[in-house]
Amino acid sequence: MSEVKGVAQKGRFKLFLERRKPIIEDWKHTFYLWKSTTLAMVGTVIIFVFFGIAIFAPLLTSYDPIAQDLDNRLLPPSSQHLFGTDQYGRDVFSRVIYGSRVELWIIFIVSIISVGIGTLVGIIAGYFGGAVDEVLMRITDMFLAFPRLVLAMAFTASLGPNLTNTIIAISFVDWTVYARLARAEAIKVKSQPYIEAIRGLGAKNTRIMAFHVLPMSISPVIVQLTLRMGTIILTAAGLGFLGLGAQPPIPEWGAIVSDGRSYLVQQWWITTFPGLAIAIVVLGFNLLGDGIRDILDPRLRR
Amino acid sequence: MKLGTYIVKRLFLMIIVMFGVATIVFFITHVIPADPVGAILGGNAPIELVDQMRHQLGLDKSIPLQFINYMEGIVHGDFGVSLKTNRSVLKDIIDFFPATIELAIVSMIFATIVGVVLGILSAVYRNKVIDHFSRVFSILGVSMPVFWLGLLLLLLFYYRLGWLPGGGRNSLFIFPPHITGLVLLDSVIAGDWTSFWDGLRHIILPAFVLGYASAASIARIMRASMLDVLRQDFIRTAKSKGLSKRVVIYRHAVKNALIPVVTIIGLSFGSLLSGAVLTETIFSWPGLGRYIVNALLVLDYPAVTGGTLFIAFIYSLANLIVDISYAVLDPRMRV
Amino acid sequence: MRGNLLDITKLKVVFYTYRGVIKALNGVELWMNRGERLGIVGETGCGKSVTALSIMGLVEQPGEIVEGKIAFEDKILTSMNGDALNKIRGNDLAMIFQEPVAALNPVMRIGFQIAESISRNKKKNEIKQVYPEVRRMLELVGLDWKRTIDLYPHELSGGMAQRAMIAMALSSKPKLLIADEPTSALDVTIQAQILELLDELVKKFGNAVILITHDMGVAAEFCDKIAVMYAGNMVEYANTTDIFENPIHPYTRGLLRAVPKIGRTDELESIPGVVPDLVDPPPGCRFHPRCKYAMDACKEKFPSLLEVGPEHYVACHLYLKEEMKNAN
Amino acid sequence: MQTEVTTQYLIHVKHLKKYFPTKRGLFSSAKYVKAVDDVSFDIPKNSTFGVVGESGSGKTTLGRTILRLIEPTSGTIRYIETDINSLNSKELRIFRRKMQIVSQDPYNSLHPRKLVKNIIGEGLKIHFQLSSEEIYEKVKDILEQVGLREEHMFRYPHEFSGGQRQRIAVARALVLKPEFLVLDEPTSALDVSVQAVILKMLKDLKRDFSLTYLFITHDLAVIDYMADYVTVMYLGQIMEFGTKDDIFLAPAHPYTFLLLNSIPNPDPRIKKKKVIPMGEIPSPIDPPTGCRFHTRCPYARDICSNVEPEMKEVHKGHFVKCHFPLG
Repeated sequence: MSEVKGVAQKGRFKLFLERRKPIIEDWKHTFYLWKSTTLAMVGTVIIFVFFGIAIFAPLLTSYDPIAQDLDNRLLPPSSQHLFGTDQYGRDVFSRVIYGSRVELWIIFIVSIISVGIGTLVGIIAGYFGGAVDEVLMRITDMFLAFPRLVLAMAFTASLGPNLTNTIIAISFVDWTVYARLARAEAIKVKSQPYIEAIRGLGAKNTRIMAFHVLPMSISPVIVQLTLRMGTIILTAAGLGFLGLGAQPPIPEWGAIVSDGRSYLVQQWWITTFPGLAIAIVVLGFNLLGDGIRDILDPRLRR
Repeated sequence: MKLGTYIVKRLFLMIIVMFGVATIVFFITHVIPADPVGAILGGNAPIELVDQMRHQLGLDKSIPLQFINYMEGIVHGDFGVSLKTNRSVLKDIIDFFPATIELAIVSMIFATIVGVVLGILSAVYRNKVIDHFSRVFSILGVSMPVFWLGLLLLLLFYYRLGWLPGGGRNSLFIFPPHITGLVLLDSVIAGDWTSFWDGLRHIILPAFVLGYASAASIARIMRASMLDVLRQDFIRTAKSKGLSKRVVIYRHAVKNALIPVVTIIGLSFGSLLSGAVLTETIFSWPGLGRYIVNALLVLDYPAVTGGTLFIAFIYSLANLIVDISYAVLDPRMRV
Repeated sequence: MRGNLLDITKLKVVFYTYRGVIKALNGVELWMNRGERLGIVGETGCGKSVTALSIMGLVEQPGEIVEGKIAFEDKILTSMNGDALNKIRGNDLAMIFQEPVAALNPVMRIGFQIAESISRNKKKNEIKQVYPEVRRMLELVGLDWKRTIDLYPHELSGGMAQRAMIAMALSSKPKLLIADEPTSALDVTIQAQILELLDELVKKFGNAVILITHDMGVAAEFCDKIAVMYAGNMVEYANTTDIFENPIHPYTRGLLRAVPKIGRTDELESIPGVVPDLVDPPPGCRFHPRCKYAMDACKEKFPSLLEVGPEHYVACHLYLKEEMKNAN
Repeated sequence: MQTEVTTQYLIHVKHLKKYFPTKRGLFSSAKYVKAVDDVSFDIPKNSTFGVVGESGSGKTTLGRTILRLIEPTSGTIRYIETDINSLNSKELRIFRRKMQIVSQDPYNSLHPRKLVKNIIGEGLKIHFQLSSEEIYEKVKDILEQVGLREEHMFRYPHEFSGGQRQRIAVARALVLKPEFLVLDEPTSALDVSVQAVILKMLKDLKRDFSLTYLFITHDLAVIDYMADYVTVMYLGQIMEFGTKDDIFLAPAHPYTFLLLNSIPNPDPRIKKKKVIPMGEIPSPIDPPTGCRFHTRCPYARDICSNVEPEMKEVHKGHFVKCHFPLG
């Protein structure tokens, strides 16, 4: 009895796969495009390594990134201390490794907040148009009238420089990008015949926005997000470098670079390695973002 | 005529936006901080001193009243007195601003020329050596943290090689003529070539560091835009007329390809001003960026307010100019 | 040479895409005489435009002419380099396109663009010297030069822009004018005006014309001869009246039966199946999967071009066989 | 016993206007594109009502306004007894089931990221409480009706040819069992051999589902093949209305006559001397005074440029808006 059922199940599964073949093909095709875009692959590898380092940080180093060891100040790179030690005798390698957790956390929260707010504002503005659009876009313009870092700086300084406020400040500055993008997309999508067709079927505005406009508008937002993840790190590090971001002894990469500034000439390693870490990770995100954009490009796809 | 209307309309919009900008700055400097005076004076300051300071900053009034005073001040160009320098903030800005604008302009020129040229070459010689070089140049440019690049170049060219000066706008015993406040321009006007040469040596590193990211993004957009234009129908028409490749590219393609790039140049100006904050800090460049950072670090609110507002104003002005040149470049925009 | 102006033999063009190699032209044969009007008809993707671009030497990456020869008078276009081709393009050869507004440079004034096709690679101030000629051309195509010479393309309607394109193309007195769907983007009344204008000017200048169109009506009215293309091959070539009254190739017949016509009382007939994917085209005659007369031979070999009547050529095994029968 | 046959009407359109505001300058007052300018007609049940016109004639706007996909500026649209204009948004959504649209561009009218199954099933989900099995069955049935197969349900639009996509669009409309279908240039993006199949299919479906069509096109030959009644539009107004034979055999408006004359005839034996309308279509922002066609009309007289002609009946059921009708 159960055997028969098992066979039936299997048949059903096969049928399931059979019917979804085009979807699977589609994914395969995406995978193929991704594989053939070398730079995107390099980017992906960098980002995976970055994630891996952040997750497995404690396994990668035996030094505490915060504990001071004044006996071992300013040691050059060696097998003991791969990236040397800083003015408090802290292992720079360990600080860079743990720093990845800080950066990842910043990226993660900033992305959620800014993409969330930005997409919502953008899609509402674009879909409804008219006065709603006018008001929302003028507000966006006001935020865009500031050079980003300057606005973020003023924010963190005002809220009090620490990690949480850095995140709030960057999100506060960053959402405008997605708002503009999502709006432009929503306007484009809204006027497409297929949206009209859905409206003609009798669908509600909320349904159209959530199930049809949003999914179509989101892919450029995702590409932009990937490209901007690099910028998020750069902004966070910039704030950290100026002393307006994460505060010591948190091992934020920008702050570490700043720590090493006074020792630049003799103890180059303190600044060089965390800076290099920033550059590599940002590069990874940029390569990945470029790759995703190419892959999603309909000209390539069709 | 139509262009005139367009400019008037954009100016009008800019005024609205500036009002919003001022509101945001007010919010940041007057509403968010729970206890600015406490932050400035520390927790143990005597109560009279705290009160005196609250009064001096106008914090003893209600928020709406503060807002009205604040807006009145802005309209009259009065940002108050800096707590740190004890001078009028506006005077400070006028002193510090030329250094920033000089740095920004030089970087912008560098970034535009390098970006546009690389972008065109990259698109025309697609997948050739120059294209690969330009793409690597671009991707590195947008990935490298400005402050880190600055420090490394300083280490190399100043400390190790000694080819270029380490910071500031002039050497110790060189006194450039003061006309507009822009060292290079003033030296040229006064014909003081020693001072010009000195100023140039000082500005090379900071301008390169500041302009690199912009050059990179301009090159990227220019390349993409060129490739896009070269695919258009009218390029095919130009070729079918028997025009040579050079004429097709430089007369027909480049001007069209520049149109979207103009926007990027405008946006770059914003990231340039952002970057200036970091670059000025690294190269001890006596500009507005460094002024704001120092003010922020000691919570000198009048200075922060004035500096931030001023930067936002300059940025908006730059964007206005970009939008107008956009309309001049693209006849389709003038409808 | 089969025609004293143009002779295309075995032209093969491919496009390299990520999906694979698109075999756009599969050995096209085509020829024409001086002063003739040749219509190339066929549906989307049959290779009409690629043929035109090949003649103009405008097939570019990712496309490539892999085989065949294009002879234009005594010159072999396919073996010429860029500079030599540039001398012929815009001089003996000119082309107008489907989307006239998009085919004009959006940031240049109309007058300048026409002047440029007269004086070409000269400097800007030298180009301005040919403006009297530009004015004459604008008048000739029915535009008021005072009003149009300084306009930008977006300020023109489609019909006006196409007139400007015609002025531009004819200003160099080309021996051959290629018009690629010149009226498809226009309204019928404007189409009629443009076709009349072309007719008049071509009569006046004596240019040969290749008119590419998907509209059988347009071809019938304008052309002396018609070449029918399908999936990268020329399948039938004859005088216009012969094509319409005595179509031989099954595809030509199917096409004519599918065209709605005013006053037509019979049902429309359609050709079953779809146009093949040119990345993986069917072997032999590319039409065989849709042809109700398909035989084994059709699946193996592409039929060679056969003269079935005076100046009536067809590429079809059906007639090859009959020819053989007759010979026996 | 023979009862008198009276024509039953499905749609009544009265004095319908749709003006679109154009972008306004800072100091200039608002201008309007008069896309549809005072149009009235009734569509008989189970007929194919053809609307023909060149670009800028307002034919597409008309189709959308009747379905209230665009809000009309003024005028009434009745569906039998229901005044479509006075429905609130919820009522309208429910009512939409009865009237559907198939639009011109088969490449953009289907959501590119959705499977065919979901594209067609969407309307069912909105209007009916059905299990996924029921939806599956209904979608399968309708696909077969338009000549596609069950296996096509699990594909994306981009895997189909233009003709097949148009079938999907028709299926999406028909799955809701509507009575009225607006067909907006359904074949103008297709090749002729494909067009023939789609037109035939539409004819068959009309019979099988007893539908009423509003068929919009710029192609007179297509309208001749499809329509029972023909409306000729020019610059937002109806120039002439009548049965197919009225329009094609005895056109009364100069515009109709010239339009018919402009069509290239796929028959090389007929080399007629053509009369072509002069000039270009004026802007619908500032339509000409008097008769809108007078600027291009070879028969225009003084009165035409000043006085707007009334719609008059030249013979039963054949209306023309011209001071000097032909024939």
